[in-house]
Amino acid sequence: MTVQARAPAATREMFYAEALGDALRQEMRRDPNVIVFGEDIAEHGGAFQVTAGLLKEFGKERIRNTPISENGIVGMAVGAALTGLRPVVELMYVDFMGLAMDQVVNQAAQNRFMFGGQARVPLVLRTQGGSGRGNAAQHSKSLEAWVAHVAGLKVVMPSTPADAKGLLAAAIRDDNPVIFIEHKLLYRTKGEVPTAEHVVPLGVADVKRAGKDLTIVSWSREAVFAVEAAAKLAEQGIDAEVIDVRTLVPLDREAILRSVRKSHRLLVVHEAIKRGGYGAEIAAMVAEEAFDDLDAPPKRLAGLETPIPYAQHLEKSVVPQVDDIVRAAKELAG
Amino acid sequence: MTVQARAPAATREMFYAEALGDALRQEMRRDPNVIVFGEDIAEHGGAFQVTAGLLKEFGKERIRNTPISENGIVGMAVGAALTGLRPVVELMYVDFMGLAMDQVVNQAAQNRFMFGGQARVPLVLRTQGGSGRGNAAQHSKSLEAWVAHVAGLKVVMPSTPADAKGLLAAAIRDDNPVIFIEHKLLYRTKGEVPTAEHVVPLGVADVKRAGKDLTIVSWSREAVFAVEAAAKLAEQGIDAEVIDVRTLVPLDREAILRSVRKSHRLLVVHEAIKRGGYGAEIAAMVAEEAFDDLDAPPKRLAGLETPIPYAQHLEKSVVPQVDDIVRAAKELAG
Amino acid sequence: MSIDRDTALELYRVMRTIRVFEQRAEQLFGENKIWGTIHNYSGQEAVAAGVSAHLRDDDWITSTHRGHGHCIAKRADLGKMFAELLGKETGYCRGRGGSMHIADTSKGNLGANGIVGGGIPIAVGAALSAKQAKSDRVAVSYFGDGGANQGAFHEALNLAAIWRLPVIFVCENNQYAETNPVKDAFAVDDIAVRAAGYGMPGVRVNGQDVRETYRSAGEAIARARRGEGPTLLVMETYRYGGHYFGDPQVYRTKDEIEAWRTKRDPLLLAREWIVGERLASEADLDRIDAGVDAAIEEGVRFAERSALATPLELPDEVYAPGEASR
Amino acid sequence: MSIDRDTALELYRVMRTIRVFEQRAEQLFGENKIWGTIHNYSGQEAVAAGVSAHLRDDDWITSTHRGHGHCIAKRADLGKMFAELLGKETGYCRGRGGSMHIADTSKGNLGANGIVGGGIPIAVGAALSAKQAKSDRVAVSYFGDGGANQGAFHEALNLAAIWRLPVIFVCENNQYAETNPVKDAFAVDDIAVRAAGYGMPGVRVNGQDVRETYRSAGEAIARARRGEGPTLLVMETYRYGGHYFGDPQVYRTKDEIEAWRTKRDPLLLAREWIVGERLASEADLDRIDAGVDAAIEEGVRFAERSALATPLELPDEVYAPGEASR
Ligand SMILES: Cc1ncc(C[n+]2csc(CCOP(=O)(O)OP(=O)(O)O)c2C)c(N)n1
Ligand SMILES: Cc1ncc(C[n+]2csc(CCOP(=O)(O)OP(=O)(O)O)c2C)c(N)n1
Ligand SMILES: [Mg+2]
Ligand SMILES: [Mg+2]
Repeated sequence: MTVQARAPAATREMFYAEALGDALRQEMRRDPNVIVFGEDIAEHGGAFQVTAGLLKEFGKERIRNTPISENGIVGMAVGAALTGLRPVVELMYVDFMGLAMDQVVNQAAQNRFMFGGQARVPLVLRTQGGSGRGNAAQHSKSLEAWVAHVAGLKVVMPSTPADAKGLLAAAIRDDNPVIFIEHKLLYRTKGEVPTAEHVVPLGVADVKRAGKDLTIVSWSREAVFAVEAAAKLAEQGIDAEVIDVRTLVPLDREAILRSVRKSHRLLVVHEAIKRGGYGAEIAAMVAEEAFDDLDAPPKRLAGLETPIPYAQHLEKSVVPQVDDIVRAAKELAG
Repeated sequence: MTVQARAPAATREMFYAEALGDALRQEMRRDPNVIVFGEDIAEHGGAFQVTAGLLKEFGKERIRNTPISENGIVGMAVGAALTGLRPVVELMYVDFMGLAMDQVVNQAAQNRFMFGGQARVPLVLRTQGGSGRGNAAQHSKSLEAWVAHVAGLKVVMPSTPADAKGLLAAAIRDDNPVIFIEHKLLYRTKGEVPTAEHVVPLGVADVKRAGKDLTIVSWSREAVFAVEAAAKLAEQGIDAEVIDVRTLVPLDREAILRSVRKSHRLLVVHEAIKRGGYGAEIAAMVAEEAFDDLDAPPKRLAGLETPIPYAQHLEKSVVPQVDDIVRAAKELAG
Repeated sequence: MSIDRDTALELYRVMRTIRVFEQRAEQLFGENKIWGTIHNYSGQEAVAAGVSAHLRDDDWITSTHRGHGHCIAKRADLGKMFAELLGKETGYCRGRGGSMHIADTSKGNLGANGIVGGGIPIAVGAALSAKQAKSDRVAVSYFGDGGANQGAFHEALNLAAIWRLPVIFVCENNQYAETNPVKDAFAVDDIAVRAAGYGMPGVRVNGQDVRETYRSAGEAIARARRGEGPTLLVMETYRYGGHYFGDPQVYRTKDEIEAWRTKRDPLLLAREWIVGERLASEADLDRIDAGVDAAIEEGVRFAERSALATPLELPDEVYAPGEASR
Repeated sequence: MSIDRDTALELYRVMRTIRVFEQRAEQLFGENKIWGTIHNYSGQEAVAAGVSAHLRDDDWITSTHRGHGHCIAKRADLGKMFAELLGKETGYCRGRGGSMHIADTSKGNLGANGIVGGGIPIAVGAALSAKQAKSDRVAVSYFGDGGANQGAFHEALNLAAIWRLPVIFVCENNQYAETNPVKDAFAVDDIAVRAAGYGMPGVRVNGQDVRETYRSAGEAIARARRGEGPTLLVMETYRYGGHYFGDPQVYRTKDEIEAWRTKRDPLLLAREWIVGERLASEADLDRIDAGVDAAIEEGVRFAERSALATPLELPDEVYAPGEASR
């Protein structure tokens, strides 16, 4: 197993969606107990083509199309996980989480604890969120804060194809329920991905760019934006460090604190609405743990407190864009 | 309408549960469109006896027992609210929210916005949460952070009988979906409650005790604990200001900031697990808005990151008790 | 139930309007004027037309992601619909909602819905309103075969049955849920048999013949108005287009689509019937077609000329301000 | 299906064990030794006993908030059960779970469940495991009449039916969901009719006669083992106690309770049958009773002598540490 390959192994340019499929293929070959189910994932390959080709290789016993029954599907996955399988379920949109939340929270997350350690629930719930495709308020939300607030769940949100592959592999190997949230606008982004076995451990942040003037902490698509913003900031003489936390639970607190102790300024950026978003957790944690290192108030830049509107220009206006990050960073560090 | 009656009106000592029933009675008399439904609420008067006696006064058309169908019930309430009724639904435990979350979040919270203003959803979802009764992990959670993170919802968590009455009345009169979360261990607490019409506006915090050494912000049962802790702290020479926010959304930010600007220290206390709890929102907000006023890191004291255990001594060990607050306050202000 | 000329022509006009609306919307989508996703109702027109013909403006419907047809049949303004798709301020939702959330509360349309099954309990709630007010209003909930496997279906039908609420559940079985054929999603052939589990009538209906949809809906709605409770109607129908624009449709054959299009098209069947029974001539129907085309074009023009949606005003767009208006 | 002497006596012993366990638990509750809530299974013993008689240790069950009987019938250790109720370290869940979460994975008991309906899809998942492994293991899901109105019921039964999974859905219709009588929660008299909506057999069973529960479960389980798919069994039964300790029971009459207790008690009926068919004598049964009493008391002693649950070790009790153990 390559953990964060140092001497870079052979890579190939892949789409994020493809890299996810690669992880599924890798893990399904490795372990016959891994099974995949969800809506439209078999012949069709999933709404975002992540499972394309898997049916052919693994057959219809292991790649199963389900009816539209989110609560039932997730509950079935819990039962399967409790009895020896390692199900990977696709929930087409994270917005549908409200339908499956009971099984996720009352069963999957709690079984191990409630049963006094008698159970493990190795279950991955793959889903995708975020705005930017004109899908409006019921297909564009960012709900990671819900699941990050649940004891017993891990929460993963990759921003690059390589991380998509490596983190999904780690999630599948993990013996706990993992909520794995992809981003609809990242599926068609490209990057180099190790072609051999690739596993990125959960709980290790990625410092995308070193810098000394401020620390920008983010994840998922906003982490991509943050890197772009840092490049623009560099042109303007501001040297930002960008941290992609990659997993919200477990959170790599040390990586964040280390950076803030150096830069003395924190900007957390996410797409979910600000009120009660996971950015609050990070800002509060930093304020608590590194108060004396901060030279300025810890800032959050996040979605406005509104459902996502449909029209393109409105949709863009409610979640942080690259220029919004640049502006916020300049205010903070300028 | 008495808003926070100044010249105290006639009051009577009531249980918190009774005061809630009083609010329902008050509002049902005032407006024939208010209807109440939920599981076991009619003859039986509800699992916590809040609706006791209402069936007799208002009849079975307005006080309706439902089957165990949380998603259906809440969805029905959304439809009723969209078409002119003002439903008050009882969800027996907030832990069951995962079953109804879709209707709450995708429909109730968003209809107004998604329809471009064509709709109002005057719906109150009454539920109760918290630990302390040995009900274990599926009947003891504190989930306010989920709903507080949803644009379109208001979130209310009263700590006293008087507030229970006044805030519930305000919630019923509000034209938005309100999640009204009671606490199972407060139902049998007593307090003076105005007997006449009583409405406490949403979004106004209650300063339970003025103090200058630190600000303790809390809600629900922990607000009661905070008041007790403040008394103990006073004996030890520490003068704590205690703020009960009462409504998490809208949040009375000004009350909190005003207090912190005076005390220079913040302790947020809640029962929900710390990670991603609403305490993070408050701590982050204060760190952001009142950074220069803080003489110490903003602190959070909250539930441990675990499902609630069953055994009594374990149950107590995972959520802040009065002495835990005292200890944390002393560390912060001492 | 014999259908008079006016009704027949109106049914035809509505179906035709839906068909042309969808064609035009798809064209606009192809021109990148429509953002996001649209779900085409073509092939299923007889359902919405036949049902809504019995509905008054004060009756309610809840609709689905495939909601344009339901909306049109409930007498929506075409201009406001197009404007919504184009993200214009004059749209039904001021560009906030888009195709999946078009609502027209003035006509009792409680909205398209992006959550499969999400509208079913909402319709039950509307029916509860009708009952509480002791009115004879009814609510119709449209949903697909896929929606019938959601827990919401089960809970909602049971609630409606035990309280005898005036609601009609219209399941449009168009044979697929996205890519999933009904034979893979059900172990029963006839979805209508589920009604018996709730103690309500269930009727399987040929959803391509507007006479059948009209008649079965008429009975169910009359029953509901009389206070006799809910009905489940399962309309067997077909969608011609892919689930979404660009769907490769690996799950069905061209032949299958062609067979439905040529042998069971609701518009062709209606034409045959109307002309065959001499309710009107081909020329009369052509005139209707022309009128429809003109109305559609007027709608498109209205939408195209309208201004873009204005910036959001928060928090008032999200939270209704002030206290209850009453 | 004729029942031999050994089986008959074992059925009786299991029922008697459940009955006495509940009486003893209620006593401990009255003495404030049990914290929280317990839900008494008395009256329903023939269901769990009759079903589990056909289950092997490698078959699975999912249970409910009213789970003690299911647990005992699945051959749980009585000492560990009492210890759990008393919040002891030796309890099945080390005092973390309590009555509503007792699980015994070593015997295939996937847990009591505090969420009404929550266990139904979990059993379907276990059945999927059995099928994937090409084994003949089966899963049984117990749930109440109330549970049958949850969306989870609908989704789970449909999933099991379309994939022909080896799962038996055992609905214990004890006439009430907390305070709500079935007549107010269903518009059908026989819950078993719902099975037809999923294309599976549905059987209404006299849940008070252990011969009936045993026979019907035997058929359904054999069918599942043969790969012929799921069955819904609706066991008509009755709970003697309040829904919770201290329930004022405004929703039913004393007469009703007495009628069930005296005329349809599963233990009395079993005694009549066993003695009547000369499978054993009254004295034999009394000896069984004595053995049960002794086993119960031993269980209580074990629990009372055990140490209190130890403090939580976080995060390992919540999160399984390390990578997959395989
Ligand atoms: C709760 C939920 N699950 C999944 C989806 C994704 N989805 C959108 S339409 C659709 C198929 C719906 O099938 P059906 O109910 O038969 O309606 P049809 O599209 O055939 O009209 C699916 C799975 C969704 N929108 N909502
Ligand atoms: C999802 C959910 N809703 C409500 C409850 C509260 N509750 C506990 S038991 C019960 C009644 C269950 O009735 P039934 O399924 O018939 O089982 P019984 O208690 O009769 O055995 C209710 C409503 C719950 N535990 N879970
Ligand atoms: Mg369909
Ligand atoms: Mg029951």
